[in-house]
Amino acid sequence: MWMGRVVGRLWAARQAASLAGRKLLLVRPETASGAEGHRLIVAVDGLDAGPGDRVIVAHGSRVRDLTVGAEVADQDVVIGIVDGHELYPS
Amino acid sequence: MIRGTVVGQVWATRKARGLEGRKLLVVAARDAEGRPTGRLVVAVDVLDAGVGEDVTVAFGSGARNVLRPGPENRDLLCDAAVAAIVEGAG
Amino acid sequence: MILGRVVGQVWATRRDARLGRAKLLVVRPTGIYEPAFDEIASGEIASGEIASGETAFGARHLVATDDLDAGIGDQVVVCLGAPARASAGGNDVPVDAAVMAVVDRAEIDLHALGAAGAGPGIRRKLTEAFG
Amino acid sequence: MFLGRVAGTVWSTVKWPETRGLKLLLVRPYRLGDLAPGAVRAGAEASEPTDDLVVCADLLDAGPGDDVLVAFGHAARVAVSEKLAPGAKPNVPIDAAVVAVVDRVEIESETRR
Repeated sequence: MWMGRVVGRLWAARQAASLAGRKLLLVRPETASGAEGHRLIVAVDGLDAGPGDRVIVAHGSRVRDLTVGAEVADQDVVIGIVDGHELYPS
Repeated sequence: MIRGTVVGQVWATRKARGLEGRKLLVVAARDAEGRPTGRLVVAVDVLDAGVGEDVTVAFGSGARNVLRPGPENRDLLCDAAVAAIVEGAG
Repeated sequence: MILGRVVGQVWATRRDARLGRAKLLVVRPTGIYEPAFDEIASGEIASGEIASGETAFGARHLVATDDLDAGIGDQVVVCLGAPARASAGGNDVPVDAAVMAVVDRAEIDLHALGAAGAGPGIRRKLTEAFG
Repeated sequence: MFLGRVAGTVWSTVKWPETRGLKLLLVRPYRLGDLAPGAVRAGAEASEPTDDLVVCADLLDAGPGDDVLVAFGHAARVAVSEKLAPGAKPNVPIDAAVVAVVDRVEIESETRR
């Protein structure tokens, strides 16, 4: 899994049926140094995460089947909304 | 499945169950646009592909099905197999 | 599967019991692996196993169980996912990579690689790896 | 699997039910170059790993600065499902978990034998 910041949401009127109208979020992975990566991942959300939230995203067909359902095409799934995190001094 | 070019072969006497007598080819993988990614994939070959030939490589259960179709092929300890030798590509 | 060279070993007494006394080898994948495995991850088996590891596999190494007695310096072929678990003892063994072959000889035809469009950097790196 | 260093921890209450109660660590993967050849690494003298942070479930109680071995996918779900009926598929929606706390890593020098 990885931790990321929700920086946006995708509305797609015409989206593949297999996204089943699920909410799609744009998530930017966080790094140890806090450097802003430019990678944005589209993750499907079933926990009602919103912009600005920190979330945990897991990947894979099994993760998708166990959460948002096997019919959903996106295999990056928000599996938790972060309350807090701590980075130990290295 | 990925596309790639056969660039070499691997010989090994000490091998896992299910790989005895199997030919192992080294394939230089290509990305969607057909450009080599520099990544090398070792794949079991039963089609007798030769060095320089363009092939497709199947992974996971797809690879096992290339070697022996059907659900009872979990004993084939490999995760990549040459699935086709590509004549031409559009 | 992944071609690589055994560069080290890991000792860990505090481990998931189902690992048993499996030998753990550090393997450096041959060829360029940045980010590693993403098109291997396109396969269904590896999508869960490795795709999410993309962030991690900038680490340019992987750790695999070994029951073929590969030694440090050996070239090996590593398999991912279900076959790795089967070779390490069963589907409930929490491993995702295992040594599937200890390589006697590996030949890469650098001409074919060049014809396949691999640049000089890739060819040089592979000459090193197969030197 | 890959080698990484425990760099932090994450807590989350809004999550999928099967992941409740799971301890989550932030792990920074080692880049092979960081595992300097010939170096025998116990937890303390680890050098700088990559800038990536991988969130991993942990049942082995790895602590700050520990070196850990992390497995992905099905292996991770098995690792957090201690009591698993044979052949049963674990139903925890995670994809990475600590499978060992490392005592020592020995990396041979890169010179060809």
